[in-house]
Amino acid sequence: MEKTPKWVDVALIPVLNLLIAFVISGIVVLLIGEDPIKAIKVMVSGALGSPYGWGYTLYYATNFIFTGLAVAVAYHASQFNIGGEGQATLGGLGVALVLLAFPWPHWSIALIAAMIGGALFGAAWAAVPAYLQAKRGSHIVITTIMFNFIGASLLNYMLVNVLRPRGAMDPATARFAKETYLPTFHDLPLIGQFFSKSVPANVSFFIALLACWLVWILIWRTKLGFEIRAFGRSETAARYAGISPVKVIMVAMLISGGLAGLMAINNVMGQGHRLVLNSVEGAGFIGIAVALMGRNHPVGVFLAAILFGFLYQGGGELALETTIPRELITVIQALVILFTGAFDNMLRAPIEHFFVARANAQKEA
Amino acid sequence: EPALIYDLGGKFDKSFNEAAYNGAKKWAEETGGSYKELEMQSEAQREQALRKLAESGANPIVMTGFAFGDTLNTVAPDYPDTKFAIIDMVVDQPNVESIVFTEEQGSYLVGLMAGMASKTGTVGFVGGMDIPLIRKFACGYVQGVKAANPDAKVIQNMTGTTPAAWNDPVKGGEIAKAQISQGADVIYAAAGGTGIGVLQAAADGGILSIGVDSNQNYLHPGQVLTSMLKRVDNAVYDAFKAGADLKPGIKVMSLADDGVGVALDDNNKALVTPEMLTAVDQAKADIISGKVTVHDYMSDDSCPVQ
Amino acid sequence: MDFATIIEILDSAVRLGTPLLLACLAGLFSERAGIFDIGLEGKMLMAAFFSGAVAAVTGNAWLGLLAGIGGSMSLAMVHGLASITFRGNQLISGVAVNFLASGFTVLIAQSWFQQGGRTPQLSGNGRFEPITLPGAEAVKDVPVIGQIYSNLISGHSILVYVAFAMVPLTWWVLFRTRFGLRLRAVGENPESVDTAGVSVIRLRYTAVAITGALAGLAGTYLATGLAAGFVKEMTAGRGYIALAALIFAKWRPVPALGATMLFGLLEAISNRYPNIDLGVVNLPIQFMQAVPYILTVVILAGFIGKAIPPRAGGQPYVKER
Amino acid sequence: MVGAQANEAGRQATAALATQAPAIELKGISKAFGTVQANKDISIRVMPGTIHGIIGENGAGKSTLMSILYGFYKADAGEIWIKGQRTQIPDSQAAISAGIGMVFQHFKLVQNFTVLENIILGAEDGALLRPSLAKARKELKRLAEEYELNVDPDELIEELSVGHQQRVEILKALYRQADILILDEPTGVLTPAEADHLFRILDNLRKEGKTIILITHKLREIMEITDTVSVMRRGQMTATVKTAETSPEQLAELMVGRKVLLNVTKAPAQPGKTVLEVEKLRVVDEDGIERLKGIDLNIRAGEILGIAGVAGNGQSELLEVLGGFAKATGTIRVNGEEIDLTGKHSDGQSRRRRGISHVPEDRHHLGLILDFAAWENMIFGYHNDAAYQKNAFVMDNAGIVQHTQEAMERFDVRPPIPTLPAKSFSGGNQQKIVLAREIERNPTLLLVGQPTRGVDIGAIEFIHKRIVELRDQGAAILLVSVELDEIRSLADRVAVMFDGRIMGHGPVESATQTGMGCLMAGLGGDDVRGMDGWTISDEAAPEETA
Ligand SMILES: Nc1ncnc2c1ncn2[C@@H]1O[C@H](COP(=O)(O)OP(=O)(O)OP(=O)(O)O)[C@@H](O)[C@H]1O
Ligand SMILES: Nc1ncnc2c1ncn2[C@@H]1O[C@H](COP(=O)(O)OP(=O)(O)OP(=O)(O)O)[C@@H](O)[C@H]1O
Ligand SMILES: [Mg+2]
Ligand SMILES: [Mg+2]
Repeated sequence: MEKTPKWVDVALIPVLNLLIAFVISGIVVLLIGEDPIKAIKVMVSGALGSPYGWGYTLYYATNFIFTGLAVAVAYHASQFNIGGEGQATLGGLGVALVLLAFPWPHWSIALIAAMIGGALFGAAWAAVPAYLQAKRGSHIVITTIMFNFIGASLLNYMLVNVLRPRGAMDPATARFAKETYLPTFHDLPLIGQFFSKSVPANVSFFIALLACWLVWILIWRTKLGFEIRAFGRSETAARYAGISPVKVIMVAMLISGGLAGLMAINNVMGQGHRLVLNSVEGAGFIGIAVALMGRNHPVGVFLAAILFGFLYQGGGELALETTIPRELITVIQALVILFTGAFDNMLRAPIEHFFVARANAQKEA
Repeated sequence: EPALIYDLGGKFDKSFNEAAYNGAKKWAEETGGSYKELEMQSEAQREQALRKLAESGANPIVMTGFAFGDTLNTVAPDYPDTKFAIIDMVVDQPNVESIVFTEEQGSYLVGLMAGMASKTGTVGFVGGMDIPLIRKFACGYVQGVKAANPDAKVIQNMTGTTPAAWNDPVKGGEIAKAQISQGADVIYAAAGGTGIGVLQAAADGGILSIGVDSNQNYLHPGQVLTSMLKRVDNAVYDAFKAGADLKPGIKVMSLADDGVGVALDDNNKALVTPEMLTAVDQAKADIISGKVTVHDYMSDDSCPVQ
Repeated sequence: MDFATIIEILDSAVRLGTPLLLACLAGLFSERAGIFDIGLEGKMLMAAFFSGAVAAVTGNAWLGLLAGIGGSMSLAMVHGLASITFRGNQLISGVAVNFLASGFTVLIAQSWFQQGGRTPQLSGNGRFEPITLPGAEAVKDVPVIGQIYSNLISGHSILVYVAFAMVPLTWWVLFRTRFGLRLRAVGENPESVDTAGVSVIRLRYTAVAITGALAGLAGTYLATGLAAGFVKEMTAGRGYIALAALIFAKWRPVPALGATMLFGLLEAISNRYPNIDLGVVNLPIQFMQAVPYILTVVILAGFIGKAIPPRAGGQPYVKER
Repeated sequence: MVGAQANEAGRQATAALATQAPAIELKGISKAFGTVQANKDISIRVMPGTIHGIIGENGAGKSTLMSILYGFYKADAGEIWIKGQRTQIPDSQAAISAGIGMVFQHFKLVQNFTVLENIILGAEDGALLRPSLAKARKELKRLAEEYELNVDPDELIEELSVGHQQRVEILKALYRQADILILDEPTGVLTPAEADHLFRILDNLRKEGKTIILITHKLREIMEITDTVSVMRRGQMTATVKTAETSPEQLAELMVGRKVLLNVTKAPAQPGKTVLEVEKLRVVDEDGIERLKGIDLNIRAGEILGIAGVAGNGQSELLEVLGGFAKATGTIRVNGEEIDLTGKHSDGQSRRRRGISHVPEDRHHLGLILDFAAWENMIFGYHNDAAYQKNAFVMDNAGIVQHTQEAMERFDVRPPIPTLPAKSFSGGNQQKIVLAREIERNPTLLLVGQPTRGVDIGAIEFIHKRIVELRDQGAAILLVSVELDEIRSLADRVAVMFDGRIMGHGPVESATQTGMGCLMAGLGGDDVRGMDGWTISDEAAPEETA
C-alpha cells in the first residue's frame, strides 16, 4: 500500500470521487428536467462571480472550517464525532448567553468572551459521549447522534421558555447589542471596498484560519497531538507507550466539541446577531464531508470548506434563479459524502492495484 | 418586479402561504407581469433571502409570516429605496407596510358555526405553533362557540413550539383523533400544513372540520364545515398592485373590509343550515357595526373565555 | 384519567409506534448481520415519498406500497454496495443515505407534482384505511375487554397488523431457521460463516435487502396509513428513534416491540399532554421529546444492563489486509 | 464404520489407494498480498492416511498456503489436485465438498453460539434448525466416543477453554465428513497435556485413514507425530523429507536457510545489586480469570533472567504488568523503590521514567505504530522527554529525525531513512527500530519479549549481541521467549512459568531439556529434582499423577 504515491491519496482519488459525485448530480438535474450546464453557471456566478457571492461563500466556508476541523481532530483519535451539529447548536447557546449577559463595551472583548462561551458549551456537549466512550465503551457514534437530538430539544426549550423576549413570537433570543456585532468584510480595511454592507462574511473567517493553523500545530507538532495520533492509529500500542486512552479520547473530543461550538461566533455572533432555532443548518454534518474530503488535514479541510461554501451559496442562488429546488445541494452533499467516504474503495482498490502491479513489475525488472 | 417570500410551511401548504401564492398568481394573470418568489428553507436563511431579493432590485418585497419581523427590522433600513410588506407582523420602518388581520373576528364566525353544528356540545381547536397569534385564533373561536352555545366545551391543543409545528400533518392527525375521542365533533385547525392532517383525521373520523386561511372546503367535500378565510391573497395582490408606491404603515384587514371571513361554496352547502347563515350574517353585521366586539388575545395576552 | 382516555392514548401509541417498530425490525436484520445502519431515517423517507407519489398517481395504496419498498430497497442497496462490496465506512454511508433521501425526495416531488415537495393528498384506495376487525362493533360497549378489542385492537390499518406479526416472525426467522442462524453468525464472526462455506456477501446483501423492505413498510405506513400523502422530512427523526429503540432492545425482536411501543407511547402522551406537571417539576414537551434519546444514552452507558452490539458490527469483512 | 474389523478394512483400502494417488497435490501455487509475495510457486504432495508436517518461520507463508487449499484465499496461480482429481477450490464450500476440513490458527467460531450451533453452521440439513440440531447432537455423541472428543453440546463457545474450542473446530470438520484435516499451529495455545491429547486424536484419525496436515513451529511435535515434513521459507517450499530420515538440526537449518548457531558467545555474568524484586504478583483479567497467581522473582544488575514456558501461561501478562499497562496486585520494587501498580503512576510513562524499558512481544500491535514514520516510532513512549521538545509548546521534530538517523545507523536498520513509515521495513528491521529505541535509553531494567520472533538469523545474532552488551553495562534484563534455545543461549538464570506461576528457577547451566520441559508442563518429577541449584515450586505436581 505504501507503494502508492502520496498525491494519489490526497489529490487524485478525492478529485475523481468529487467528479463522480458531480456527474451523478448532473444526471439528477437532467432527470428533473432541468439544464445541468445552466445550473452550474448559476451556481458559479452566484457563489464566485461577485464579491457578494464570495461574501456568502466565505461565510458558509467559515462554518464548515470549524465543523470540519472538529471532525478531523476527533478522527485523528479514531473517534467519529457525528455530533458536530449538536455541539455547534450548544455553542450557539453559549455565545448567545455570553453576549446577552453583559453590556459588552466593544466587539473585540465580546468576541473573546463569546469564543470561550461557545467553545465551552460545545465541549461540554461532547464531554458526555466522550466520557461514556472512554470509560464505558459506549459507541460514540450513537451517543453523539443521540446528543444531537437532545441538544435540539434543549435549545428548543431554552428559546421557547427561557430566552424568548416577552411578546415575541418566534423562538429566538433578543438581538444582541450593536456593540457586539463583528466587523464584516465590508468593515475591514483594504478589502472592505470590494464587499457590500450586506455580506455576512466577518472576522470569524480569520479566526477559522487561525484555528486551522493551531490544529495543524496541535496534531503534528505537539506532544498531545503525537499522543492523539498514536492512539488513533493503534490503541494497543498507545497503551503500551503509557498513553492514557481516557485522556486522549476526552481531550480530543473536548477540542473537537470546542471547535464545533466555536462555529457560533460566525453564524450567531457574526451573522444572525441573535440565536434562532436551527442556526447550525446542518453544518455539523457537512463537517463530516469536509473532513473526509480534506483527508483530516487542516489545509484539506480549508479547501473542502471553501468547496462546500461554494455549493451552499451556489445552491441558494439556484433556488432563486431557477426552478431547481435548493435540495439539490443536499443531494450533491450526500453524493460527495457517499463517494469520498463510503465508496472510497471503489476507485482506491483498482488504483492501488495499478500502482502495486507497477511496483512489482519494477521489482522484477 | 415584485417579489414574494414564503415562510417555512412552504408555498403549497394549502393554507396560509398558498393564499399568498394565489394572490400573486392572480396579480400575474391580470397584469401579465412577472414576479420573483422564494421559499424559505431554514430559519437562518431569512436574512440572506431578503437581502438577495433586495439586491436583485425587486420592489416591493412581500413576505408572509411574523417570523420575518426581526430580520426585516434590520434589513429594511439598508435598502431605503425598496418597499417591503410583511404579513402578520408590525415592523416599524419607513419603507415597510405591516399587514395584520383581525383573525379573532373570522374565528368568531366559524366558532359560531361550530357551536351550532356540534351535536355533542364539544368542539376542538388545533393550533400550529404555540404563539400569541394562534391564541388569538383560538380565543376568537371560543368566543364564537360560546355565543352559539354557552355550555359548549372547547378542547384546545397546540402542535408544537417551533416552526416545525406548521408542517406536521401526522401529529395534527393524532391530536385530532384524541379530540374526537374526547367527544369533539367539529374541529378547527389553525395550523398551516399541519391542518391537513387534522382535516384528514376529522374526515376519517366522520366529524366536521374547519379549515383556515385559504378556502379548504374542497379538501374533503361535505366534511369541512367551512374555512376561516384570511385574505392573504388580497393582501399580496394589493401590495403587488401598489408596486413601488406601496404605502408604509400599518394596514389592518378586518371583517369590514373583507380581510377575514367564512368560506361558503358548493362543497359545504349541505352542511350550512339556513339558521347558521342567518346567525353568521347577523354576527358579521354586529361586529362591523361595533355592537359586538370580539376580544383580541394579543391586546392583553389573555382570553376571557376558555 | 378515565379508562377510555387510556385506551385512546394507547391506541395512539400503537399508531405512532408502528413505524418505529417496522424501522426497528428493519435495523435489526441489518445490524444482526453486522452492517450498522444509521440510514433508517433516509430509507423510511424514501419509502414515504415513493409510496405517497405512486399511490397518488394510481390511486392504489398497494402499488404505493410496492413503490415504497422499491425506493427504500434502492437506498439499502447503496448502503450494501458501500458496506459490503466496497468495504467502506458504514456510518458514513448511513449519513450519506439520509442526506440523499432528504434531498432527493423533495427534488423529485417538486419535479413531479410542483407542490413544494409534497405529494397530492391521498384518499380512498390510495390509503391504507383502518380495518374494523370482526365483531368489533358488536362488543364495543362491553366494558374493558370490549373496549380494548374494538378501540385498541381493532381499527388500525393493515400495515399495523403486519408490523405486529413481524415481531414473532422475525424472532422465528432469527432463532429457528437456518437463515437466521447464518445471519446471526455473520454479524458475530463473518469468518466462521465464510469458512463454513457460506457466502458472507450474499448473506449480508440479503439482510440489507430485508432491511430495505421493512423500512419500506415503515415509510409507506407513514405516508399512506398515518398521514395521507408525503410531506418533506415527514419522518421527522423517527429513523433515529427506531435506531435508539434497537439499541434499547439490545437487538432482539420482542424487546424491540416493547421499546418502540414505549417510544410511541411517549409521543402519544406528549401529543395529548404537552406539559406534564408532576407536582415537583413540570416536564416540558421538549423533555418528553428527548426522552427516547436520553434513555438510549443511559442504556448505552451500561448503567441499566449493557447493550452489546453484534461483535462484527460496523466492520467491513476484509479477508486480505 | 464401527468395529475393529471395518476399521482394519478401511485402513487397508486407503493404504492401497496410497500407492495410487496422493490425497492432496499442490502444483505451483503462488499468492501475493499487495507487494508481499506470501507464496511462490509451491508444490507438495501428501499421501492418504499420513500426517504431513509443515514448518517455517513466522510469515513464511504456511497459513496462506493452507488457506488457499481450503478456499479461503484464491491463489494467483497454481493447481490443486485432490485424490488424483484436478479440483477447483474457489471457496470454502468447494473445499468442504472435496472432503477438506481446516482448524485455523485463529479459531473461526461464533463466541455466543452453542457448540451445537457452531457445528451445524453452514452444514444444516434444511431450512429449519430443529432437525439439524437433533441430528448433530446424535452425531456429536458418536464422534465424541469414537475420538475422545468430549464437549458439552449446549455450552456457549465463550465459556469453553481454548483446548475445548479447538475440539469444536475438529468436530466441525469431522461432522462435515472431512477426510483431509488441516491444523494450523494447533498446539500453540494448548497445555502439554492438552497437546498430548490432541496428538492421540490425530493418531486415531490417521488410523481411520484420514489425511492430516499439521502446521507447527515445534520440531519436537514434527518428530513425534508426522510421517513426512515440508519446510517453508519466505514464501517458498525449501524441502520435503520423510520424518524418519531427518533430524531437528537439519530441519532448523532448512527453516532459516543456514546453520543455526545454538549459542551466543558471552562472558559469564557479573551480577550486582538487586534491581527488580517482584512479590506475590497477581493479575486478574477482564473476564475474571486469574492470569498470574502470585509471582515472586528478582533480577540483579548485570544478569539476564530468562522466562521459559509454553505461550499463554502468563508470560505476556507478566511483561504487561512490569511494563505498566495492566493492573495487578502485589509488590514490585525497582532499585528498592516500590512501584505504583494501580494508581496514577501505574502507566508505561512512569515506568520509563524509572529506567524500565520494554521491548514488547508483539511489535506490530504494541511496539510500533506501522503508519508512523521511523522517527516517530523512535521516540514513541518517550515523546514527553524534555530532550525532544523545542519549547514549552512544540516538539523538536528536526532534532528527533536527526537523532533517529544516528540511532538507525548504529543499529544497522536498513534502509536508514527516518521518514519512512514503519510498515515499509521488514520484520527484522522493524524489530531493530524497537530495540534501538529501548536499548539506547541505557535502562536499568530491560524487559524483552520474543526479541527475535520472525527475525532472520543475521538479525538474531545482532540483536542477541546488543542484549548481552547491555547486560555487561550493568542493566538487569528480563527475557521472555518461547524458544528454549534462545533462553538457553542468552539467559544467565532461567525461570519456568506454567499456569500463572513460576514452577521453578535456577542457573541456566544446570537446566536440562527434559527438566525444563517437565516444568513447562507443570510437572516436578525426578528430571526436575535432578537439576542443580534449582528451586522448585510446591505447585509442581509429582510426575506420576499426570
Ligand atoms: N490477509 C493478508 N493480507 C495481507 N498480507 C497477508 C495476509 N495474510 C498473510 N499476509 C502476509 O503474507 C505473509 C505470509 O503470512 P502467513 O500468515 O501465511 O505466514 P505463516 O507462515 O502462517 O506465519 P505464522 O507462523 O506467523 O503463522 C506474511 O508476510 C504476512 O504478512
Ligand atoms: N503488514 C505489512 N504491511 C505492509 N507491508 C508489509 C507488511 N509486512 C511486510 N511488508 C512488506 O514486505 C516486505 C517483506 O517483509 P517481511 O517481514 O516478510 O521481510 P523479511 O524478508 O522476513 O525480512 P526480515 O528478515 O528482516 O524479517 C517488507 O519490506 C515490507 O515492505
Ligand atoms: Mg500462520
Ligand atoms: Mg520476516
